[in-house]
Amino acid sequence: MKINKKLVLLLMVAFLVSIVAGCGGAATKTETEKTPAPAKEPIKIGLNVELSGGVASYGTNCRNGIVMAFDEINKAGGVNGRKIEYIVMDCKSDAAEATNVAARLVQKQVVALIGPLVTGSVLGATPIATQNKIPLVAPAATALPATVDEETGKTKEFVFRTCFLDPFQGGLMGNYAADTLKAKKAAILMDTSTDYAKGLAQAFKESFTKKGGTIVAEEGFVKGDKDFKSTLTKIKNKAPDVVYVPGYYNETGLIAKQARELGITVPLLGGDGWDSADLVNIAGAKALNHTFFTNHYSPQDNDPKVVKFVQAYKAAYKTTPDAFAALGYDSAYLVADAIKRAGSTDGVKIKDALAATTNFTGVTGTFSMDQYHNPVKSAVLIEMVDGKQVVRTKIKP
Amino acid sequence: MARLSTVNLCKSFGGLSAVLDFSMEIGDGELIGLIGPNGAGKTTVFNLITGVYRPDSGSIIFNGQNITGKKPYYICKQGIARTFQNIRLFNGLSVIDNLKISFHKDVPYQLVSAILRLPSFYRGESWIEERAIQYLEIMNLADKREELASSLPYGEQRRLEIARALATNPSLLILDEPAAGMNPLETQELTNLIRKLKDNFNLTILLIEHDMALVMELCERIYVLDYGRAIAQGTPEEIRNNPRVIEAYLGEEVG
Amino acid sequence: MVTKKLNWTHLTISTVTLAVIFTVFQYLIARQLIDVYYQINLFMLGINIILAVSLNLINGFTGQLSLGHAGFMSVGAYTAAVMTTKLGYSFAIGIGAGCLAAALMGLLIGIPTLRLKGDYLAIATLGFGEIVRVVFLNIEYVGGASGLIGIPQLTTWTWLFVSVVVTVVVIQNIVNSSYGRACISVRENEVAAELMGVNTTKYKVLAFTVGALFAGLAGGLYAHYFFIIQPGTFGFFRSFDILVMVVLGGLGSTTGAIVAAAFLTVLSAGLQSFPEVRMVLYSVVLIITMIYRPQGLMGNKELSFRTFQRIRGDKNGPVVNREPV
Amino acid sequence: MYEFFQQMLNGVSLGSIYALIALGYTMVYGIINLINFAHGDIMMVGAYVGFFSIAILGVGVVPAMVFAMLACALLGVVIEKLAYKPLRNSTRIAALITAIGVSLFLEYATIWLLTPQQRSFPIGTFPEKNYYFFDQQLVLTNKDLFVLVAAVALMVLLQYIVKHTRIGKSMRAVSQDMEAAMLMGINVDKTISYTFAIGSALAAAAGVMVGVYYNTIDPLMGIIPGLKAFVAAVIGGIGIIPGAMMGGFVMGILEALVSGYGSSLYRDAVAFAVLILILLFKPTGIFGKDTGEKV
Repeated sequence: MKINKKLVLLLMVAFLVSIVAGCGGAATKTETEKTPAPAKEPIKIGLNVELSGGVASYGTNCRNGIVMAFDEINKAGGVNGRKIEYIVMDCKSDAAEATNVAARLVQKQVVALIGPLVTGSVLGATPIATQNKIPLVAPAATALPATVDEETGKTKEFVFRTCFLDPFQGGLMGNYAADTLKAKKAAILMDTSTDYAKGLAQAFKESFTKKGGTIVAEEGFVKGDKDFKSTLTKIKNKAPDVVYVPGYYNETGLIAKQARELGITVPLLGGDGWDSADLVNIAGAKALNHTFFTNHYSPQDNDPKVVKFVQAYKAAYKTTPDAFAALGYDSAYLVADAIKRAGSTDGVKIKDALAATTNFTGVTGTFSMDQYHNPVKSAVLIEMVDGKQVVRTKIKP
Repeated sequence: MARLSTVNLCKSFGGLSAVLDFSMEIGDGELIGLIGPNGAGKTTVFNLITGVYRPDSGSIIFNGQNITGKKPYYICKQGIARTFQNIRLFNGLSVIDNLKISFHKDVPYQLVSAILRLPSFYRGESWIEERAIQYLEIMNLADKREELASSLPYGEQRRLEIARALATNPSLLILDEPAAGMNPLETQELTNLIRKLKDNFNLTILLIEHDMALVMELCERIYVLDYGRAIAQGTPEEIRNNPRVIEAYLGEEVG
Repeated sequence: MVTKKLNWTHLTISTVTLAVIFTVFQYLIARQLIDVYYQINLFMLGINIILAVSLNLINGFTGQLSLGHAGFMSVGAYTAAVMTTKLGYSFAIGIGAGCLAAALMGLLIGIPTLRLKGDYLAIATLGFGEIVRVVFLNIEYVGGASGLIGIPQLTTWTWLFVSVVVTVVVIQNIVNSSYGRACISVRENEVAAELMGVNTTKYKVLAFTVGALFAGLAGGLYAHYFFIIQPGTFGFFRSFDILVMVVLGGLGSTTGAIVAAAFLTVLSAGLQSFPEVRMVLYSVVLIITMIYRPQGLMGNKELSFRTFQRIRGDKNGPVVNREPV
Repeated sequence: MYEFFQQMLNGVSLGSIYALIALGYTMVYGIINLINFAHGDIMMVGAYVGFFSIAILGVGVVPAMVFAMLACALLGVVIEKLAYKPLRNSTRIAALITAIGVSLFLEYATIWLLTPQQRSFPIGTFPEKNYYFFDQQLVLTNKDLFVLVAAVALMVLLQYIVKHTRIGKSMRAVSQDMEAAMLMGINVDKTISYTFAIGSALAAAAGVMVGVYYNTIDPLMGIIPGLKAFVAAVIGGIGIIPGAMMGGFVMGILEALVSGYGSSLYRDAVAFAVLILILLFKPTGIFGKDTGEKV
């Protein structure tokens, strides 16, 4: 078979033209109309949570809290006469996976997204939420850029959170170290693999030095590290009055244990990442004496709402709820509340309702949303005493 | 002029001398045999000449150029080609592709022409293919060109290895036990083939062989190695009657 | 076997087929007939094909086991993203810089480490991948561990499609040339290759550099599709994912690599909610493949026009390589 | 000055852990020339067996270690029979890929069955004691001593087995030349099984010790120590038993010094950089001898 060479060239040119034309085509996106669901159909809410990977225990506990809240809401008759159907998916503690999961949940026509928990993954899922005009509530993303674009300073329209921010709790601890613990010299040992810990360290440093303290050492570790003795030896030789250890319990527990072994007896301080039943298992109760951390709530709180939540959670899951369970629980109620106030399942209307939240009462405190979609709420300061959490102070912003 | 000369070559492995003070001179167009008992260091000499091993001391001069310690591919480009004691074909490739690799050192087009499929690529490929087929025809393998090298019978694999070496266009061909595993008939054919190649391609040939009949019939001169040292050299007649050679081969009996 | 002349018939058929595939998806995407989730998987598929085909040049054709492909990918991803996000260059320049940076890295790593053989090389490349990851982890300029965020989504279907086609064509054209045969000869028998005049180090470095270049391309496209890149995304597990594609598809078969990349991308998406199961399945597939079919599903065969001719019983079609047993 | 000595102590105790894992690694490699990538994961399985023995059966550390060693010896033999034996005559790359497959299989099967959650040994599993010297400037724990003594003891035991027992002689014969060993009437399969059994038992012992030492275990705990131990084995000259020990100490001390005087964040990168440098300039390791390739 003979083929005309000119014809082939023509075809190739046509192909190239179609590519160029395609470039133009991609820009013209058409809005797809969503047909409103009949009233009796359940409202779908997507849970994009870390059930495996590095922070699996946060995701799991948070999911438990969310699921418990939605079950309670459904038992009480649902929202606007409709039941809530939650779809749970695992984002494997990975930002790209979080994007993928968010897209999949959107495909399943959820009206709101809860999760992911950690800031990095929230950043991954944000574009999907924004593009599809579906609000995303991040229960535990405490780093600044989760809701605010750092470069432009603009609030991200569809992203909200239910936790306080890193500067708040880090600053709180800095003040506490200087004022109450009377520390002059502090060392910082932070998990450099998370924005969260870095943000905390920064805020701590600022408030502590403002009070006249000095930072004598700034060291880092990476998630998954097990041996901290060399770094701790280095810190010990700087003779600090306190050591601030922002990070997550898997590592901070080991750090507390190894620090005490090396003879570092000064107070160790941390953030909400310390909150886990495993912390005591890893470090041992003795090593944790003389340690303090900031948190969203404490199960020891005698506020009736907290007591009721803790009881219900214990009945359902046989363990004491940690802060992530509490934040998940609050996030679920917040979303339900916003849908009720919006009177609609339209993403934009829910978003507006979320932004207008005032005096919402949850187990982690009563709060209103500020213009940056951050809740204005209080924190608790907990001291570990023989393996038990004891609330030292409750601090309003 | 000497085609190849080695001067006081030494190579040891972990304190064990494999080749010691080995000197050899091969004239243009000669057909030389290298014999010796097992483990005498014959293959090591080949590996030194072709650059697989770097000698501990001594030098190798080829066509007046010092090639001591040069890389094998460089030495190949200078005109030395070899076969292996245990056949080393590119088993997963077809017979013709085995040969085409030998032409790569003279590849007549750039990588860019290959990627863009420029006319020079097609010209170059046809040149390579024609040449490859020529060599296959000489070695009587042309009808097997698309078969996998590993699927050929043993004798043909040996021939293919020789073809592949020839295709690099050498002036010195080194054959490491070419008759190993062949029956007397095949050996006879091989003897004739080696003669024919030597004449047709104007080759100098150096070979290791255990088949004494072949060596004595074919070689003009013979070097004998024992424990890494050259113990004798000369015409087949001289070697046959050399008492040291007989001792080396038969042990203490004669001595 | 290489065709001696440009075959216009085959070229026409290929061009038309590609144009049709391109246009269909372009239409579907532009009209939003396939939703975001499927689009993500489509893009992941394209990126995986680039990765698998380029790793196949190193592992499959040249026979050098590299466990650091994700490292090259991350170099490309970070370079491209920094160019567009931080320095304000255009996407094309960013992608180009990413490719070059990755290729340069391949060259730099390749020259010393390729002296190593077999498993030592594998371990060295694994070490390289980890070093790259740790370095990115500690550079604040690119966001440290939390990654580089706010990368614009510039990877369009056109970019992806053209990149995939270019990758496959370039690598196929290299493989089916004297240069490719030199690479294959290294795999088949390094000593013999060297003695037949092939500068084996040069071809190992060539394979590494070209493979790294396309890994960098995949990285650049990845960064500009998923908005965010983190050092953790390019760890050993991603290198492993790519390796599974190559091994399953056939070490030394581009078609095999493409098919396996497609199959595993779809499988991975299907097993979204069961990540452990996916990894268990992958590892079992890998072990079983190695035991029962170490040459992979396709072996070193390619699916091509010739195969179709043979299936049709075309008498003029030459005999295709029989499989090694 | 005390800081330096403390760092050396830290390095030695970390190094003993690497040495423990590296012993098994190097032995398997020395005998069948296979990088058993799964070695670190067998260690992890050992740690889990030890954990369950202690947490559920309530036994002490030593019996837990025995259980773990027995279980992992069996596991090692099974892995060898199922995954490695069929590949004994294929390419090294195929064997290496399979080993990677086995490694991931163990990791993710464990995650699947036991969740990815970190677990901690019950407090008091190991009666801990700290010894302080020079006005608390230098600290040594009994855990450090335990690990160090265990590593040395196991090394001596292993050296004895390889050098002076019948099975050890078979192992050495197999490592020299598998075919010749077979012709001399050595049961190669049995020898390799024993090699895997011993190597895996060592890994299990290391796993329990790592678990007790750090008090926490998780399904992915074997990856990094496994790789580091491999580096240690390479530094010491792979296949050489005392070399693995020394390599472990070198790695441990190096890491302690990098963390103590540089930045702990580059610890892993430095370990791998050392690996690459060693491979490039002295691929046979510090104690290894050069052997040429046979052509």
